[in-house]
Amino acid sequence: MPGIIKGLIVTLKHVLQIGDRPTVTVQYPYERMKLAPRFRGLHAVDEDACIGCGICDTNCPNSSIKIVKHGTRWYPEVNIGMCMFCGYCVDVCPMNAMKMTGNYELADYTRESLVYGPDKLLFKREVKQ
Amino acid sequence: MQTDELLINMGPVHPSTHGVLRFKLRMDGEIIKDCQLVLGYLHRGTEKLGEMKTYQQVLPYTDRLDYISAFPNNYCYVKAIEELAGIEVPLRAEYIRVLVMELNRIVNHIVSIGSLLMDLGAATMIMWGFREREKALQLFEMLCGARMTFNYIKPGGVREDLPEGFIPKLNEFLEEMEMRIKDYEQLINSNEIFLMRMNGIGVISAKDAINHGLTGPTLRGSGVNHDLRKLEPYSIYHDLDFKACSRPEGDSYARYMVRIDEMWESLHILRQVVDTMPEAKVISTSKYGVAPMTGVPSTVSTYFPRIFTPPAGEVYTRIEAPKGELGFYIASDGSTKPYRVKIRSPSFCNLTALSGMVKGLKIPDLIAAFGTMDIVLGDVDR
Amino acid sequence: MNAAEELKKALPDAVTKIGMQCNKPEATVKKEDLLDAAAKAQELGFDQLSVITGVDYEDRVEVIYNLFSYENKHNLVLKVILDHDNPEVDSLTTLWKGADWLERETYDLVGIKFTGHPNLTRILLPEGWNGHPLRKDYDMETEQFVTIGEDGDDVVSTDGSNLLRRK
Amino acid sequence: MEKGGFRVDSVTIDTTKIKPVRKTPETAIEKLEDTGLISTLLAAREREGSILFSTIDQVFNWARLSSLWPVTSGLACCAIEMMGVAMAHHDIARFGMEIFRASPRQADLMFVAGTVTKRMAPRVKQLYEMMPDPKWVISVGSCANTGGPYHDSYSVLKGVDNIIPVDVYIPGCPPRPEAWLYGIIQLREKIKNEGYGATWGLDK
Amino acid sequence: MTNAYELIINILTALGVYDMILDMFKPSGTEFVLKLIIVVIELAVLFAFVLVTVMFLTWMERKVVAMVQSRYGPMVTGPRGLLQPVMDGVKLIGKEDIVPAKADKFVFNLAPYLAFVPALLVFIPLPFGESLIISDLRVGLLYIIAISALTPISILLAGWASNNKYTLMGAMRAVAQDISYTIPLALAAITVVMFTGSLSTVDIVSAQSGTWFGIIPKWFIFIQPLGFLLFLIASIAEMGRIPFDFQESESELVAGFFTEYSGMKFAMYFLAEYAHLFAVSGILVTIFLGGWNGPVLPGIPVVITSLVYFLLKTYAVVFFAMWLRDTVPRMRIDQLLNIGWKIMIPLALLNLLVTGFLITAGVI
Repeated sequence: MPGIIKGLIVTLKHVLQIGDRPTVTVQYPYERMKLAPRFRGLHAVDEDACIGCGICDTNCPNSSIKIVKHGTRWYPEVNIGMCMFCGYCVDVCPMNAMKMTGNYELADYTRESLVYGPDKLLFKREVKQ
Repeated sequence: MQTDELLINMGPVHPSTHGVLRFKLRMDGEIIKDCQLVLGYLHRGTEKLGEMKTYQQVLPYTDRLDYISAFPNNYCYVKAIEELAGIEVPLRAEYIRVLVMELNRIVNHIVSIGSLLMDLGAATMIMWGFREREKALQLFEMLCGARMTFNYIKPGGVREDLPEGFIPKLNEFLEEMEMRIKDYEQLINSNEIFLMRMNGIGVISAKDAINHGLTGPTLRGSGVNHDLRKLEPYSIYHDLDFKACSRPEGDSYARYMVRIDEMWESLHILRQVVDTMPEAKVISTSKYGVAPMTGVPSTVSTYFPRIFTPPAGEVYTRIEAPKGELGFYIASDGSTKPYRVKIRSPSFCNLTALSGMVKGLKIPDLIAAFGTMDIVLGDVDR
Repeated sequence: MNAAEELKKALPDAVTKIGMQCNKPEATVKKEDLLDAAAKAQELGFDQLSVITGVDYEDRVEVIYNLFSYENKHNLVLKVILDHDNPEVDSLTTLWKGADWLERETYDLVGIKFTGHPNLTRILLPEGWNGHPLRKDYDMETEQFVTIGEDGDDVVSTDGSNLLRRK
Repeated sequence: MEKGGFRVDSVTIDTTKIKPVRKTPETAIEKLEDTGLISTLLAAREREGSILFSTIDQVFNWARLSSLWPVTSGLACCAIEMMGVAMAHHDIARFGMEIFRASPRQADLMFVAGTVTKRMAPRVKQLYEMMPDPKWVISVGSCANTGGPYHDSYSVLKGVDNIIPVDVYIPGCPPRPEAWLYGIIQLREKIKNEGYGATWGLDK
Repeated sequence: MTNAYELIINILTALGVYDMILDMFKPSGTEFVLKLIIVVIELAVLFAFVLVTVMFLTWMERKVVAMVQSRYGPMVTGPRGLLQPVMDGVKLIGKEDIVPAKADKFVFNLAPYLAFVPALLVFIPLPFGESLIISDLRVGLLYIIAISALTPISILLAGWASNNKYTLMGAMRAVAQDISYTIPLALAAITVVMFTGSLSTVDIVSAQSGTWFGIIPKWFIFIQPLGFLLFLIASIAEMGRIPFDFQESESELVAGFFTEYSGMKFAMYFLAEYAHLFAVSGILVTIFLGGWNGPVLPGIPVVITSLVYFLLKTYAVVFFAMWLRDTVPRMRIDQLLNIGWKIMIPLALLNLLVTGFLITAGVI
C-alpha cells in the first residue's frame, strides 16, 4: 500500500504539473520542433554544381539513386521510397552538389510519386556577389 | 480430473511480443507446460547483404539491427574493421563514441523498462520514458542528423565533430534525467503490485545463465558481475570510473533493478566524459583515414575512403551493448566486400534461456519474464 | 603460454594447428575430436560460448567457436574444417545449452549438420525453405513465398499467387 | 572553398526555416474547419452535387477521419517511431488516435511499420483481412514502401502494396514522428473526399 | 416526494398543467397510459443521461491519462476534443459488423445486449438527488448487487460464442474475478445495512444526513473505514479496471473476451464498461460517502444542490479510479483471487462480526 501511495503522489504531481513536469506536446500541424541543421531529410541537388558523375549512384547502399537526363544535362533521380537516408550520397559527392534538406513532409498517395526526379530535387544557389 | 491441454499461438502479431515473435504455448489451464519460441518473422538477411555490399555500405545496415540502441552496433562493426585493418583512432573520437554509446544505453534502458511496464498494464512509465527519450533523440539528431539510424561512427573516427551547443544541452539533459529517474523509481520500485508480479518470476541461476550464454543486464541480474567494459576494456573505458551493476536474486525484479542502476552509472560516466573530453581532431590520419583528393563536403569533417580494402584475415570483436554482449565476426579476403559478416546479437542469445525460465509459470509471468529479457526483434532475427 | 597452446599441450592429437585470429589465440581442431577439445576447454575455465560462426569457402566449410573465460579473462577460438558438400560436426549442446540456437542458426543459414543436436530444425527461415542463404552458391534469383498452413505454421512455395495482390 | 580544383560554395540549406503546415486556428470558423467538417461538406457537395443527398456520407466521413483507431502491429524499426508518435512529445491522441486496439476487429487503420518479410507477409495480409470495412492502410518507411534497404535480400517482400492496398506512403527510414503526423493528415484529406462506395469498402 | 415519477407529477402540478392533462385521459379511463408515458419519459431521460455520461467519461478518461502523461489528449475534434466520443460512436455505427465464421451466431449477437442491459438496470434504484430516483426499491442494495452479478453471464457467453482461445480465457478470468469479488462487496455493504436497518438506498442516504460536532459529516466512511476500503477495492475489481482488468488484459489476451467483436457490438461493451464505472462509483458514494447529502444552500432548490453534490462526489471517485489506473500495473489473476478469498473475505467477515458486536453492545 505505501508503494502505491508513493506512485499515486508522483502521478498527481504530473496532473497538477508541480515541480517542472510540464505538458511537453508539440502540436505538430501548428507548431514544430526545432530541427537540427544536420537533419537528413529530402535530398536537394545543386543545379550548377552537379556534373552527373554518378558517384552517389555507385555509393548508394541499396541503389536508390539513378542518373537520368534532365534537359541537356544528367542529374540524379532519388527514389525516396527506397532511400535509407544514410547520407552517403552527400558525403561522397565530389562537387558538394548533393544536399539533404530538412524537408520530411513527403507522404503521398502513390508509390510512383515517391520517385523524385531532377525537376523536384534541383535548386539554384543564389550567387553572392 | 482429466483435462485437455490448450495450445495457444501468441504472436507474431501480439501486443506484448515486442514485435513479431511467436510463442507456441502448451497450456494446462493458465499454466504453461511448454513454451516454444518461433523466430524469423523479421529475418531480413543482413548477413547475406553484408557479403553483397562494400565495407562502407554495410555500416547503415548495422543501425537497423538493434534499432533502439544503434550506436553500439555501429561501434562494434567499426571496431571490427579497425582491428582488422589496424586503424588508429584519435582520442577525441573515442570520447565522442563512448559519450553517444552511454547516452544510447540510457535510452535503451528507458525503452526497455517502459515497455516492460506497458506489458504489465501501466502505460504511464513508457510515456514518461519516451518523453526523456525524445530529449536524447534531439541530441542525437543534433549530432548526426538522424533520430534512430545514425550511421555516425566511422572507421577511424566519427562522421562529424560535436556541433555547437551540444555540451550545454547534454548537461541540461543529464540534470533533468536525474530527476526523472527518481520519478521512475518512486513510481515503480516499491509498488506492491509490481513487486508481486516481478519477485521470484523467471529465476535463472548464475551457473545456468553462463551456460546459456546470457550476457548483459540479464546475466548480471543473476549475480554474475561480468561486464565487458570491465573485463576487456575497450575504447576509453579503462580511464573511466564506474562499476558493473549486479544483483544476486536472478529473478525479474533483479534484472529490472540492474537496468535502473545502470542508468545511474551511465549518467556518472557521461559526466566524466563531458568533463575530460580532449580538444582534438575526430578522424584518424592513418593509412585508411585520409580524405582522398576529390574533396570533402564542407559540413563533413571526417572521411572514409570509398574503396576500402583491409588485409585478408578474420576478426571477432565484441562489446558490451546495452542488451548484452554484441559481437561482429568479419572474414576478409582482401577485396572491397566482406567475405562473411556474422553478428552475435545479445537478444538472440539471451532469448535461448526464456523457454526454460517460464516452464510452470502463467501467461502473465511469461510476459513479465520476457519483458525483463529486453530483446529487440531486429536484433534477434537480423 | 596462451590458451591455444595449453589446449595443444593437453590434446596434442586433436589440435592440428595453432595460430591467431587477429588478437585471439586460435586452435584448429580435427572435426572428430571437437567434442573432446571443447570439453577440455571447458575444463580449462572457458565457461562462455560466445558465438558459433559457419563460413562457406568454396572448397571447404569452417565452423568457428569463440570461447571466453570469465575467470581468467582469456579468449580461445576453436576452428574445425569440414567437407564442403556434406558438412557435419558434433553438436556442443551437451556442454553449453546456449549452443542450441547458435547451432540451429548455423544449420539454417550455412547448412552445417550438427550430429547429436536434440532439435536440429530451421530457426530463422521457415521449414521447407529451399537452400541455405549464406552458402556462396545460394540461388538469389528464385523468389520463395510463404503462406500460413495448419496451426499457424509456415508453408513455403515458389508460387505466390494466393498471397500477391492482382494489380 | 577550393577543393580538388573546383569552386564549391559552403552553402547549407537552413532546415530551421521551414514554416508550420497550418497556422493555429483562432476564430470559431477556423476551429471548426480544423476538425475537418467544412471541407468534408464541401468535398461531398462537389462530388454529389448537393449537400442534402450526401448528408450521411458527410457525417460518416467526418466521424471516420476524426476517430481512426490503429491496430497495434509493429514490425520493425518504424514501430519504435510509431510508439514515439503516440507518446507525449507528438501525441497522436490529439487526433483521437491513441486507442491502439490490439484486436484488428476493432481497428480502422493499419500502420505497416517496418520490414515485411516473406514470412510475415501472409500474416500482414491476414491481419488486414480481419479488419472490418471501412479500413485504411498507411505504409511507413522505406522497407514497407518498396523493400528499401533490404530490397536485395532473399527474405524480404518488395513493398507491402504487393499484398494489400495502401492508401498513404510515408517515406523515411524511419520517418520522424512529424512525418507520420503529416501522413496521417494526408489520410484525413483522402477520407474527406471519399464517395459513398468507398466508405463501405466497395471501391477497393 | 420519494421518486422521480412523483417529482415529474409535482412539477407538472406546479406548472398547473397536470390536471389539464389528466382530464384529457380521464374520460376514456386510460389513466394508466399517462402513467406509462411519464415512466417512459423518465427512462428516456435516464438513458440519455447514461449515454451522455458515458461519452463524457471516455473523454475524461483520455484527458486524465493525458494529464498524467504530460500530454494533451484529444484536441482537434471539437473544443478540447469534446466531440471525440461522439465521433467514435458514429464511426462505430458505420463499421462492418463481423461475425466469425465458426462462432455461435445467436449467442454471439445476444451477448453484448446482455452486457448493456444490466449496466442500465443498475441505475434504477440509484438516488441521484433528493427525490431524483427512478424507483426506491425496498431491496435496493440487494437489487444492485444481484444485477451487477448478471454481467459475468454475458461475458461468459461472449467469450464462449466467439470460438477463440483468448476470448475464452478472458471470459473465464472475468467470471472467476466477478464471483470472488461480489462476496466481499456484499459483505462490506451489509455492515452499512446493519446501521440503517434497511436495504433501501434512500434510507441509506438519509441515514447519513447531518453532522457530528457540526463539522464531520455523518458519512459511513468514518464509521466503517475498513468497510469502505474493502468496498472500494472490490468495486474496482467489479468494474474490471487496472489493476484488475483481467477480462481485457490487453498485453496478455489481445482484447480479452471481446476480441472478436467489431462495430456497434463492440461499442455496446464500451458503453457497458463506462456505465458500470459510473454506476459503481455512484453506489460507493451512496453507501459510504453520504450520497447526495451536503451543506444546504439557501435559495437553491434541494433537488439541484443534491444532484450537484452527488455528481461531484461520483466524479471524484471516478477520477480516483482513473488516477489509480494510470499509476499501477496489472495484477496476476491468481494473485487477485488469492487476495479476494484469503484476505478480503476474512477481513470483511471480521468487520461484520466486530460491527455486529459493537452495535449489540450499544457502542455505536
